[in-house]
Amino acid sequence: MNMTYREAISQALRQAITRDERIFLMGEDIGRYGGSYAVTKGLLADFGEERIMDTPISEAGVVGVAIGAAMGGLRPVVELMTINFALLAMDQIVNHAAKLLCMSGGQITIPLVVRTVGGAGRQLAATHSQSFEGWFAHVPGIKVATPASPYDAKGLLRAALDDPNPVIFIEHSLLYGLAGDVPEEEYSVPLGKADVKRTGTDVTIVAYSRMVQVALEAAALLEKEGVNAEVMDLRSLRPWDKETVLASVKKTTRAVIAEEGWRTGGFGAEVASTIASEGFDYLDAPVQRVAGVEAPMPYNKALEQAAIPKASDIIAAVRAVL
Amino acid sequence: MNMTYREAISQALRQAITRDERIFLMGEDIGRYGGSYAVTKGLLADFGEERIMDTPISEAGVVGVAIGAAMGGLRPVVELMTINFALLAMDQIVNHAAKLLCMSGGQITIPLVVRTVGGAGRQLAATHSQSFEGWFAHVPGIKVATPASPYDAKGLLRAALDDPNPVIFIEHSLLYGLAGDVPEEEYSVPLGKADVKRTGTDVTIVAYSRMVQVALEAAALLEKEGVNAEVMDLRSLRPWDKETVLASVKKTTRAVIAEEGWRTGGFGAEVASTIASEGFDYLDAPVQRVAGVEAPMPYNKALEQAAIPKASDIIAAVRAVL
Amino acid sequence: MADMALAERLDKALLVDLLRQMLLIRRFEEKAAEMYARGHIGGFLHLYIGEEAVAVGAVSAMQPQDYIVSHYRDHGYALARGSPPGRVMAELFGKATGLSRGKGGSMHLFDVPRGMWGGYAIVAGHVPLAVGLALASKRKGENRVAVCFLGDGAINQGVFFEAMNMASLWKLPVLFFIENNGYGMGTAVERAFAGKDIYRIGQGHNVPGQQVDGMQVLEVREATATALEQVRSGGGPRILEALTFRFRGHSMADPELYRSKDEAARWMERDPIVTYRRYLGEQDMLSQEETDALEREVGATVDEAVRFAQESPDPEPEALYQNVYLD
Amino acid sequence: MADMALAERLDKALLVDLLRQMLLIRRFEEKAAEMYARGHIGGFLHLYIGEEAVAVGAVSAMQPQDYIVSHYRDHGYALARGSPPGRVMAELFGKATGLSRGKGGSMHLFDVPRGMWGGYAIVAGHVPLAVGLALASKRKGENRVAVCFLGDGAINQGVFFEAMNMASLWKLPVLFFIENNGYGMGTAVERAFAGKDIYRIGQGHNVPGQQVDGMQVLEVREATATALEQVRSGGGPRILEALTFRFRGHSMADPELYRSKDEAARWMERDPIVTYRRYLGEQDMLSQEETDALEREVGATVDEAVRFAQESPDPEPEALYQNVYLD
Ligand SMILES: Cc1ncc(C[n+]2csc(CCOP(=O)(O)OP(=O)(O)O)c2C)c(N)n1
Ligand SMILES: Cc1ncc(C[n+]2csc(CCOP(=O)(O)OP(=O)(O)O)c2C)c(N)n1
Ligand SMILES: [Mg+2]
Ligand SMILES: [Mg+2]
Repeated sequence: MNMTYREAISQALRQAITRDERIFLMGEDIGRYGGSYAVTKGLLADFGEERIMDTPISEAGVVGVAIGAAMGGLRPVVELMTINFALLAMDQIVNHAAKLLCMSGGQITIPLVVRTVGGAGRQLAATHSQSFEGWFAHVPGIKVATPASPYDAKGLLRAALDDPNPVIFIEHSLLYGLAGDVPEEEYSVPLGKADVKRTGTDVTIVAYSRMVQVALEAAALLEKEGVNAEVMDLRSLRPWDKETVLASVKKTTRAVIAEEGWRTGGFGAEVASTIASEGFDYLDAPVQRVAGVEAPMPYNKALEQAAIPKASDIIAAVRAVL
Repeated sequence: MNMTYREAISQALRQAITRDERIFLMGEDIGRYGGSYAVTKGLLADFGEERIMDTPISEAGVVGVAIGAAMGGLRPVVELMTINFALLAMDQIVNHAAKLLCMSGGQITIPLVVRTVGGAGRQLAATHSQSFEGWFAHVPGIKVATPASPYDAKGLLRAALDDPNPVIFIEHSLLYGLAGDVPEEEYSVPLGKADVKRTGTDVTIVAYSRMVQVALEAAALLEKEGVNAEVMDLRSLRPWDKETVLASVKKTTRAVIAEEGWRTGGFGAEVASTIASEGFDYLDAPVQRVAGVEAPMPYNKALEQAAIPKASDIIAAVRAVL
Repeated sequence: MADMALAERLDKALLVDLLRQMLLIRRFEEKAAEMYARGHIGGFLHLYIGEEAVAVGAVSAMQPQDYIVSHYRDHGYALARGSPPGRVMAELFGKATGLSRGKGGSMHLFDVPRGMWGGYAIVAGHVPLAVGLALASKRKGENRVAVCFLGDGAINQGVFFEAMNMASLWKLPVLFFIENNGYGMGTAVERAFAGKDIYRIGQGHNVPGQQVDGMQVLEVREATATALEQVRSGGGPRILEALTFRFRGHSMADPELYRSKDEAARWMERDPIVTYRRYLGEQDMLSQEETDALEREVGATVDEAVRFAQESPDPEPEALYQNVYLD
Repeated sequence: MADMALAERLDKALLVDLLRQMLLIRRFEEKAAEMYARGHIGGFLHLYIGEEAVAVGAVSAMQPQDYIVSHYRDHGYALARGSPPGRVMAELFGKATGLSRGKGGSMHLFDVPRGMWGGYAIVAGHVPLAVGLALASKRKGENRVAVCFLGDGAINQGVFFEAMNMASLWKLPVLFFIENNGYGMGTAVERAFAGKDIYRIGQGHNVPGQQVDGMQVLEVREATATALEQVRSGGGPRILEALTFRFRGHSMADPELYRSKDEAARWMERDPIVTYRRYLGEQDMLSQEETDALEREVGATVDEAVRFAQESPDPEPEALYQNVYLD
């Protein structure tokens, strides 16, 4: 079936709630309001307030309550309205969700999914346009999914819901309208397996989330110049699929990493450094990183567009490695 | 004068409070209790409650109040008891301190110093042994200092206090007892200038905070094997001194990065990736990264020691690049 | 309207000016909505329509040196504080001449010289900032009160309590002005807040509170003046809760499925502008001609604001790198 | 002691057992302090000495299925809940046989099979966890109450209010048990909390509260039982504040500059163990011989706990990589 990224996630949630009575959703305005990105629209009417819980505006508390509910045998799916507000819940995610299994010597398990939305491009300005997925990927004890397509969004969400560990599931607001083929039935896309979105021989472009689309756009343009780019979607950042990336670089001998967030200390550094070290003997050129401009995101549209990586930035980086 | 890292910071604070009446300290138990690491001991008696403010246990609120006080023309120095609790103040630091200058079009300035303590090694277990300096270094709008010696601690703190931007000043609990020569008078060590702690020709070891000491230890041992290592202390992570690092790698052609925190997405990835790309033509071997084991820190002493990088880990990495 | 006594103590010029300000906010926002629909304004646009008596009443009771620290629904405060409508509109357009130089947009209006210390888009995140400003004021002996405007939804954020506790502990000059418009996005107050009365939420922390009808500008003004006096005299922080209603959706994207047309209609009968204008008329303070003139004046101001915004330049491309750090 | 009426309703075995538990905690911790000084225990060690009546009274009123979620000063809860002293001591030693397999240490005692759902070292961070457990209990119809122990200092963390609000909003079976020992580290309650009464801090959120003398085990037990009954019957959360005092420093490193010897001495006169033992003697419930036997029994238990801890193995080196993720 053809459906959007938004519909794919919504369907995954619907099927999960139907299938497993432990599963329930919590979040700000996911019920009556219908979800601020309309992902949960209609679910309250179908499943009721016990399964679709509107919460107060209390990010730390809500994530903490969800962790407790998971400890108690339920399977909460929290929606944090945007990743920017996840900063308020950082302590709960890092100090509790990620650690209790270990710190309790294996007695506590936290089967929790935190859905949230990252990225810029809607003129929401500095506090509402950020990308913190790299931070979550830094933390042992949690997993991080970053779907870039409707198919992956549905399948990765199922994998997250089946995972006995806490998973941070990071959607991108500019992808909600993206349509693609999605099976009606449930299926799982494993965390930790990259997807080669486009095969190529001249350069490997590694991306995730919305930058996959931008990389594909760049690759299409590069093709016209006779450059044959391989585009790789990491799909999840923790675990991340080093092997597939390295295999691709072995073939192409050149790599470009594209991410939307700030450059310094972005997840791209991890990928680039890994390629540069473990693929040292493959590389014919230094790895290039494409990332967002290091400034608080401006409201003004032109400035915002200038701050976000575009296909032309990726193309320039590819040219630099050729 | 010979004094400890703790005394150097304490003296810097004392001199600053004496010199500038806008400067005051806020934090949990910095006054009557004397500071949980005794850095602020004695200050309350000498400067009174207006300048040395004990606060409730409210990290987010305290940092937010300090930001507001800075907006209003004071110069607050907040002590966050440990960097682990900084997670609770992440929203205030990232969404306010780092952004208001820009978001207000230059109308708001936040001359704020947040002192905190990172690192492991005291058997404080998973929630009290973390290293988040790389996260702060990711955020445009703030600066990040990571002093590794008494001299630098005092001088970097003065630089932070003179800086019109918010500075996160990250101490290390295992360095407080480290002694060294420190001038009695005030002086400034600029943010963004690395320090070559030891010159060498065979390999560049890049470190910061406590890992500088560990790297020096490794370098001393390597010398006995005839390996001549250059040890570089970054001193600050934002800005960080790429130029000095690259110049060293140009000379040595080999690089090892040592950091205490978790490997994936650590600041070491930024440094390694930069060396590998911008120093591509200098390198005779892949850059090696030494970092903490990716697990919540165990309480058990032997396990904890196994999780923290040691001189032997750095030596092994150096051997791998030679 | 029961506030004749209030009105009698004010002169006509002021009484009419309050109406003018409310009208300005209303027309300004109606125009902003139009500009949004036409694509001149991006991002989130949170309209204040229906709540004008709150900003106008409260701000009119403040002294020039006082601080406004507000949430993102902030056009009303800036306009009431005297920010040039052209520069406010220019900010909404993202122009270089905007209040925040086009960097902030609707949710982040800063006009520091006029005491507008910002709109903030992290719910309740600005509350400790206001407390910090109050701390600076007290420490410097400045006699400046920080007035922190926040929504009903914001009181469910922990940092509100943390900040209020410190303000009370240290007896700081801050007024927590809670604009209770019945909903935080689509969530009704009683579905988000377990307490009965918002204005009493400070009792546990020794912060007295009071409630005022947020649809009556003179009552808001009077209650704010009283609260500010108490706060200014060193008694520590207070809470003022204004009961109001936003006539429009939460933001431009809101389908408003969560509340009934009836409820909205009941509140709209109490439109703060309509009732106040009628009242001024009844008091022989404002003739039909004067009303018409006011409308024309405000209309011209708004048109001029749009023209200014439209004709203003975008920020230079280098602006992206400006004000990230101060040298 | 005014709780004769309370005592009369309990049988002697139970009354003596309460004393035994308090004694066990006291002797256990005295020994732990010794082991810390000798370097067998690392990290932070927060002693509970002086506060034993709280844990013992409260836990004795709980039902087996109920949850304990506590702060880091947690030895008392674990021991009162029946965790084997040897495994508690082994955890302090960081041994593989420890309650949390040596991964948690003193601040993180987990004994899930016995309803000890953890000690947590982020001040107030555990409060929403308790609320979440209560949510699970209610949803699953389990009749389990979550008892969340927290300190006076913890109520200044915003997340406490966020969690309490949700608990009240959704009428969840959770008891917020606030152990007010007068200080959060070196900060006296009145220097950190602007309110007058901690037990009333829930009023604004519709959470009733009560205060109890935390130095009297039977009163704590009775007050807890009553509160638990109310919570269990579906009335929503409640607060119980116990007034107590820690006889030792905040942790082993505390120079205790912030409080007077006098203050400590006054509280020590009310030592919960001494007064309760005297009371049992006066009631002819406990002879000197029985007391001595109890001391010997407890002493032997503690010695055995130390022996067990000492002889237990460290975790295998591979343990570092275990339980990071569940497969
Ligand atoms: C920390 C945080 N969480 C969530 C949001 C999304 N959000 C924006 S406005 C809003 C509702 C706020 O309601 P209220 O405080 O009542 O103000 P009102 O919009 O009614 O004026 C929410 C949930 C946000 N901006 N910040
Ligand atoms: C979020 C956080 N901030 C600070 C600390 C450091 N700290 C540990 S215990 C403590 C005092 C807590 O006092 P209280 O809640 O009264 O408990 P008590 O120690 O008196 O039992 C503080 C500040 C912490 N562990 N977590
Ligand atoms: Mg509202
Ligand atoms: Mg206490």
